[in-house]
Amino acid sequence: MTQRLNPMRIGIYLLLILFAGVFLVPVYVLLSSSLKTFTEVQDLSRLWSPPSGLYLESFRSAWFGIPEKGLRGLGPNLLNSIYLTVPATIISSMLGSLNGYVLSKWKFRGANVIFPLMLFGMFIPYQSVLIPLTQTLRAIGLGGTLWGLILVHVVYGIPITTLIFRNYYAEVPTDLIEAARIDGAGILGIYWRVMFPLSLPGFVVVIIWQFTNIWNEFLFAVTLLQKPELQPITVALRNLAGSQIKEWNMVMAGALIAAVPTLLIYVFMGRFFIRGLLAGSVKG
Amino acid sequence: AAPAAAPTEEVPAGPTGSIEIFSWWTAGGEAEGLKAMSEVFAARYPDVEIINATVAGGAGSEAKAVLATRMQAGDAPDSFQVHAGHELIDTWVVADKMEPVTFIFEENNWLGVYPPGVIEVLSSGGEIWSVPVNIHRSNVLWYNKQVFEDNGLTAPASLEDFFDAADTLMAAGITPLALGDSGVWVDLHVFESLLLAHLGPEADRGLWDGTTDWNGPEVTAALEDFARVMGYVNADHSALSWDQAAQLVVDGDAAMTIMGDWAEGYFKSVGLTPDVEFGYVPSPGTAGSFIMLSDSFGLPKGAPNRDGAIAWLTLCGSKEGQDAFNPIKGSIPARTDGDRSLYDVYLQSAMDDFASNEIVPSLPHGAAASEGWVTAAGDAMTLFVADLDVAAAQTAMAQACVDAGVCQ
Amino acid sequence: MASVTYNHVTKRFGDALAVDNLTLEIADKEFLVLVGPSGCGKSTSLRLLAGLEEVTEGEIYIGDRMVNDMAAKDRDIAMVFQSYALYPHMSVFDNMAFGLKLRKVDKKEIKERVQVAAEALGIGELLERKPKQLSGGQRQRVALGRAIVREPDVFLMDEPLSNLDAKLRVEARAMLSRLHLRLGTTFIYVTHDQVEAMTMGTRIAVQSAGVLQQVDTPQNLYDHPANLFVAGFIGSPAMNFFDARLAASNETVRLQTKAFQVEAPRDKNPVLKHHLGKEVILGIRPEDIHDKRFVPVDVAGAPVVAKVDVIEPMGSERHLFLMVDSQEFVARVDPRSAAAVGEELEIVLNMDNMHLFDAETKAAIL
Amino acid sequence: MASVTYNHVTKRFGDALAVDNLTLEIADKEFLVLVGPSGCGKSTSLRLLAGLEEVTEGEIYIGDRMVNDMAAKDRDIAMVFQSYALYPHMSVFDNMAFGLKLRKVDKKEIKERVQVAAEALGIGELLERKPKQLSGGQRQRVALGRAIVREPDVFLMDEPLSNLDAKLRVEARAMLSRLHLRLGTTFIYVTHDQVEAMTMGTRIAVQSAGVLQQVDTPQNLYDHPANLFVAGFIGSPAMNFFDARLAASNETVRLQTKAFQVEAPRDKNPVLKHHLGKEVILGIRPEDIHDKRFVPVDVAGAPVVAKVDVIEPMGSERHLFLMVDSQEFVARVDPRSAAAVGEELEIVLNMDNMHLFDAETKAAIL
Amino acid sequence: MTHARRERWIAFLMVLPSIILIAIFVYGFIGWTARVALSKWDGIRPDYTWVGLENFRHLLVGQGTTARRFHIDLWNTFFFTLLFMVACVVAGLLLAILLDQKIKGEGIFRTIYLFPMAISFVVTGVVWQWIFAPGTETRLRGVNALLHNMGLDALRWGWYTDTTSIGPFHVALIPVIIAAAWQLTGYTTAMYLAGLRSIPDELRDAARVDGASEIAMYRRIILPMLQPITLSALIILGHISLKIFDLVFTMTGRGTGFVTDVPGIFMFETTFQGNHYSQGAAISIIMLLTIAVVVVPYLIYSFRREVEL
Ligand SMILES: Nc1ncnc2c1ncn2[C@@H]1O[C@H](COP(=O)(O)OP(=O)(O)OP(=O)(O)O)[C@@H](O)[C@H]1O
Ligand SMILES: Nc1ncnc2c1ncn2[C@@H]1O[C@H](COP(=O)(O)OP(=O)(O)OP(=O)(O)O)[C@@H](O)[C@H]1O
Ligand SMILES: [Mg+2]
Ligand SMILES: [Mg+2]
Repeated sequence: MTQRLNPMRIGIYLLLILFAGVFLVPVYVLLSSSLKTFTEVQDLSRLWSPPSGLYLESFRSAWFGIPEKGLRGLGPNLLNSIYLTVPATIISSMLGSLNGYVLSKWKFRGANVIFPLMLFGMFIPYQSVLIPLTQTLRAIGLGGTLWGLILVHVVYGIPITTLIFRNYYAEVPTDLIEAARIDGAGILGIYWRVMFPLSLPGFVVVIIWQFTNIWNEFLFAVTLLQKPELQPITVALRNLAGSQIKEWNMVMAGALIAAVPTLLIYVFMGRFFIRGLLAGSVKG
Repeated sequence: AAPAAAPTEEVPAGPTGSIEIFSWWTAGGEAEGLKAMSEVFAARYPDVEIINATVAGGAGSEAKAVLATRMQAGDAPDSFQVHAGHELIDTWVVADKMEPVTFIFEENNWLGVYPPGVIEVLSSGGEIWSVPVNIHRSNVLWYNKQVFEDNGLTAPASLEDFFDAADTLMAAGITPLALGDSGVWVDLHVFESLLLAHLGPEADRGLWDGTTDWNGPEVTAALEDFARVMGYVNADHSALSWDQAAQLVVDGDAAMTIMGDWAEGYFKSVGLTPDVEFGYVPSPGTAGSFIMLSDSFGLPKGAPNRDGAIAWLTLCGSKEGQDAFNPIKGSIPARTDGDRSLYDVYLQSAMDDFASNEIVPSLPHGAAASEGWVTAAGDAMTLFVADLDVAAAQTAMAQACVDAGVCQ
Repeated sequence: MASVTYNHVTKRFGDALAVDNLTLEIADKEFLVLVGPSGCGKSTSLRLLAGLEEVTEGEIYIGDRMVNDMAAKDRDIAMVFQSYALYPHMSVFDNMAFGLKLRKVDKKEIKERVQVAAEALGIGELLERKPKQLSGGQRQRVALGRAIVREPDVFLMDEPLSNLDAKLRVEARAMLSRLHLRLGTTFIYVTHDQVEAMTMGTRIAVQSAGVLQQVDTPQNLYDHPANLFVAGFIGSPAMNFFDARLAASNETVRLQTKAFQVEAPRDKNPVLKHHLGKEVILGIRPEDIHDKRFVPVDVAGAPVVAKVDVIEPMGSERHLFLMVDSQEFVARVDPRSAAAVGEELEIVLNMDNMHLFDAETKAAIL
Repeated sequence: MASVTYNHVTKRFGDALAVDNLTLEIADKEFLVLVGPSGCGKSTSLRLLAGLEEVTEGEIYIGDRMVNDMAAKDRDIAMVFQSYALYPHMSVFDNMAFGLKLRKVDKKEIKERVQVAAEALGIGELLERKPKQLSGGQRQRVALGRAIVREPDVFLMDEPLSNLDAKLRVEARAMLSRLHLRLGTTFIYVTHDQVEAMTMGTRIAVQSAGVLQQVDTPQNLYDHPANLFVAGFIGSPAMNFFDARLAASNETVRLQTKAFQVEAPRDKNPVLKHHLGKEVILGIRPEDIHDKRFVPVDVAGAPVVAKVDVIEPMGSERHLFLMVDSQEFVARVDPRSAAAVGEELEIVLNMDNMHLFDAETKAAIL
Repeated sequence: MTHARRERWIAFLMVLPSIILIAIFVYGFIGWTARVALSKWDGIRPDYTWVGLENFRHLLVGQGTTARRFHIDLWNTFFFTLLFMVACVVAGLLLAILLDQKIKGEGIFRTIYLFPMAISFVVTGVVWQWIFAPGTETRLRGVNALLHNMGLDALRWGWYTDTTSIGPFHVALIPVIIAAAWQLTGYTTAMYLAGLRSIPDELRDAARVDGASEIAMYRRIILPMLQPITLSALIILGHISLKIFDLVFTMTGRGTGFVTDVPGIFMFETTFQGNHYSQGAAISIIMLLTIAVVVVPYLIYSFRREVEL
């Protein structure tokens, strides 16, 4: 209603800023730690103090590693993460989109049973499937390969992507589909020419969700990929910390590096996020 | 830089291809040591490429999950790091996943250069199951020399000394013992020193084969002392890791900490010098005994490149390999013929003790008991440090021994 | 160009009967309007023809082809939806060209046909715009254009004007009529608005609860409704109904309602005398009820006194909501009528245009 | 119960002028309809009064209270929205009771008032239902009911009938008129539909592009529009306009349009002669154009020949879309008129009811 | 085959790959896990010897440390889930309502609130561990140091090192809940914001005209209308919290006296550390059943609602 600056609105802004501050506290810790030296960062009582100087060495070590000390950097693994996350995100989004399309607009007999059964896949604790998972992947010849891991992320992404897309497509008027049918398009033609181009907001939500989860996922990655040159950045990040002495400044620097791509996704796609949620997953 | 010395051990004929070496040495001195050892290997076997499959997290954590999952899927690495002793034997050997490596010991005439106590830990059913690369000592008390001097104290030899010193320090407003048990094993680590102090080496070893009664009065006394010790530790112990606890000693906030000798690496990494800024003695009441743990490599059945793996194991057990690895890692060689000049003052003293002391296997580090037992003991300790209920803890510890199939 | 035949077509959704045994022949080039209240099965009938629903029983023919098992895209029909169903991500041009592209029509020809159709509809300037950037009326014309360029055998429209406001609707009606004349294609048009039905249809099919009630030209439907439902549905304000009983005295037949008594014109006696004593329903259209002061010269009817309840001035006429006892009815009178609310007004019923229905079967008697 | 006064009220949204210097007095108990095309500022005017928008300039009074700075909740008004804005999570009863509960009216009284209002609107049976479970017409009545129970000083309604279909709209109109009479409260009603305006308003205010055009009773507005806009807006089909020039020969004044020439009735000469030679716009309502064969006895007018373009039968009348040269216009003729599309028809313009506007100022001359 | 049947076949074929994958990777593996849970697989080598519900008995009604730990875990999960959901919903709703007031810079605030979701639990766990490390009286750390500097010493406590419990509720869970809520509040905020945006303005106007103050409007109109969103949010949050592992594992681990232990950690440790595979599988199955108890009613609910539409 009113938009003038009154005490009420000032209060609202103050609250928002306060919350933003609280939200940024851990980020501050992350950032300042990454700029500290090892001795500084070890001293937890100086947690809040800003770094004594701009010690960028941690970033360098995290990125390039220290080859002479047997420490691998994150650099090559960042690319692995991209090779992993991008196809896995795209494929699972596409599958979700296809499923959502079929399950919302072309219900065949049994579709109403299949959907909840698919959804339930979202809820299995992943630690408990590690062993059959590795065995299955080996059996189909994908053990230890990036494609195996992509497959895993695709499979466990199906429930959530299907859910989001199904809800999203449920809001697309059925009239559009019928118009396209009369115009001469078949089930696939309608998908490609009508539904798919309309799916941007849905894809944004799904991509943000999937990208974040796959990018940050650790357990599958570490169990399924043995070759260091294939491992994604999360595994490499964990490896920055030794088993006995952990150079947290370097780990934090690495964490920041590892968070950059997801952050970029948020910044560039965030605008559409609410819109996508509005159209889709909100209905749940 | 690979040492130029000619190989002293016999080399299996020309292995080629690549070998995958699985370990949790991803960073720090251990990674650097591994790297040094790999370089020696590369010089010796130029045709074999090492795939350094490292997973952080240490035994019992992610690395173990990864290894177990892979082994069960029939996807064994060529060789993997494992704590020597029951962690290897009760987990992998009983599961028939390992090949004995006795033949490597025999071919290289190592049986003479490894102390019998070590061979005993490595053996089961008349076979040796892994090649140790190093030895760490568990029962070490580290202390801040300045703080001790300021309070007119000397390093405590017995538990009575320890508690006296602790009282003095408390009065001076200094935390007597720094504890950082955010990792569960730390509680067990402290406790095993106390057990040794009360039982002595002979009875202590008996705990792990069922000959010493877990319900006995010495165990009770050890638990009671542990409860007493908890009165002298920093209040935020469960928020700290062992190295953060060590930092308390560095800063002079605390005077002592009981930790394995990898702590020396930490003190050095923050710029302290052994015997100058910090001192070390065997944990109170354990002088003359050496609680050992050892990182070793085994030969899994179905290793894709068995010859390469054997070459690797041969190097791990060699003097050259161990002298490349240990000075950097901060541990002592498992062999008795290490080149002392390569090691610092603390490690030299450890080498001396190792040669002369009674060897006792370590519980939390896989040498003394099966992983299931360690886990159960850890659970009991987790509860104990919270409620300090001696009777309950002793029952639980005894039960753990029964569940492990060792006690009746 | 083609005729369309529904042959005993039934459609069930689960247990629900949406279309009940529909038999209807639509000639080539006809503008048939399917009209009826909401939920009566109009859309379903149309969608069965379009191939968007499957027939449960019966056959549908387009021309000579039985199309029951033919996919929508092969039926050579075009359809305009109530929501227009424009593809939001495509420009107006692409919307119109979509069907042609799918049929692999030559690019140049597509361009030409779209251009021609767009010009004819007055949206030639808008081809580059997205549907979002169009007003309601413009969107409606794009939807029409999309159907036109296809040059289909049959045009189907499902309430295409419902989303327009009153002014635009009047214009669009005339435009559709002209379009039908110009294209000479069969149009089948669904609406629940009897005004649209009357003004555009060459014939009107009235449906109720899945059942076809009557098919005829607009004026015939208005003048000779086959039953009570059609009589009440066609015409606005709706025909007034009075429960009545026929009584004869001498040569005059009288209609006795609860509220009043009127005489039927003599010329209707031959029919009426078969129904003497029966329960009937008398129907009088609002325009056949006059303010006594303004009765047109050629009308001679039965006088009644009624109370004025509500007055709706329409400018060129007035609607009076009248009451006799508790019986309500509407009259459409001369705008000069000065009746005031609450007044007891003398009115005249033009009995020459009276309708009569059987109270039991609801069928028209007269 | 209260009067409402807009005193030089202006509302801007950023740079956009939504309401321009509106001055309007609405008497107590009046049913004022605010009508105009889409986007002309009707809703904004209403929302300013409701307190949902802030006035940019000027004052608004309800009774004697200046309400510019009063919150919506304190203004003692009730409003019915186009979308009805029923609270979807509340039952019909709770929807209606909401305003009373907020005002801490006694529970028993709430129940009574809701019951009474619901009965009056014929939704007494529905009180337990959720809005989702209601039909459009029922929802509309709930929205009304919610306003009624509040017994407010002023009733505001923003296109409350737009979402109803034609039949229901006709019924709802009469219902609203009756309601107004019964409640005796000030009603302010916004619509873009001139039929609603004509049929319900005691007075109508016509707005265009933020500016008030004319305020008068429905019949006056219809018979004497103040300017071209009002003339074209009120009435359906709309008044026909012809660009014309006035020429005099002897005592007759002739109107020359591009298409035809007609004589003005003599009695209008005193006014017309002031405008001789001027560019004017002739306005003839469709009902003043008759098929020559069916001219009512009391009409004597000017004959013209026109081509029939489209015919819309309405049952009780016919709308003919006619053409003379390229000039299109509409006639509303007797249903018996047998004119066919394409035919050259002789028509008669009833010049007694002619309107005339200044081509430049668009103001009415006659 | 009629065109309609053919198209239904194509439709089915389009989802068939997903169906097969889910059948194997979800239901196949659940079946496998269930089988293991009924066996006495104890050690690296698979041992499918049938022992019935022995493993479950051991966990649920046993006398030893195992059952003690598992009971603590179940209570911890219960309180963690409950408080975590409440925290996310309340904070998310509050932020969404604040952001819905036509705020300048809304995009920036939204990004800040969403940002934590972008960082891996594995890293944030460590950061939160530091932040809530209490330190000692002589050397305060983390939040306690901040509170001390602000003169709020009364609010200082041992955070996740505190082994106090109120009934079965361990107060040490509070910092873990804060950390988890920090990570997911942004998501609930976004959901609520989308929900608020989907409520027509006319409803708010109607409430205002009906005499509602802004607060009354939110309380009586807006909040009830957001209920379906709350339900969706609860499901998403619930399945995350019931499965939670990484965050707790890196932040506090099991905690002294298992004050911050959860079934996910227990399952992981007992399986991969203790080699008690069948016991781990039994924990998984119990976790799955718990989730099913929460989720299946939801699925039925949303399914019903759709049918109703
Ligand atoms: N897909 C469907 N599933 C179940 N019932 C349906 C379906 N489509 C329509 N119906 C039912 O069939 C009947 C006829 O519906 P139809 O849409 O044909 O009515 P209509 O005359 O077009 O009504 P309206 O004027 O409201 O559009 C209704 O009772 C409707 O509820
Ligand atoms: N909140 C707003 N912000 C900016 N411009 C607005 C706002 N509300 C209305 N307008 C503009 O003010 C003008 C008048 O709008 P208003 O809604 O009053 O028209 P209306 O007569 O009610 O139209 P309609 O019949 O379409 O409802 C329009 O040009 C509209 O775009
Ligand atoms: Mg319909
Ligand atoms: Mg409006």
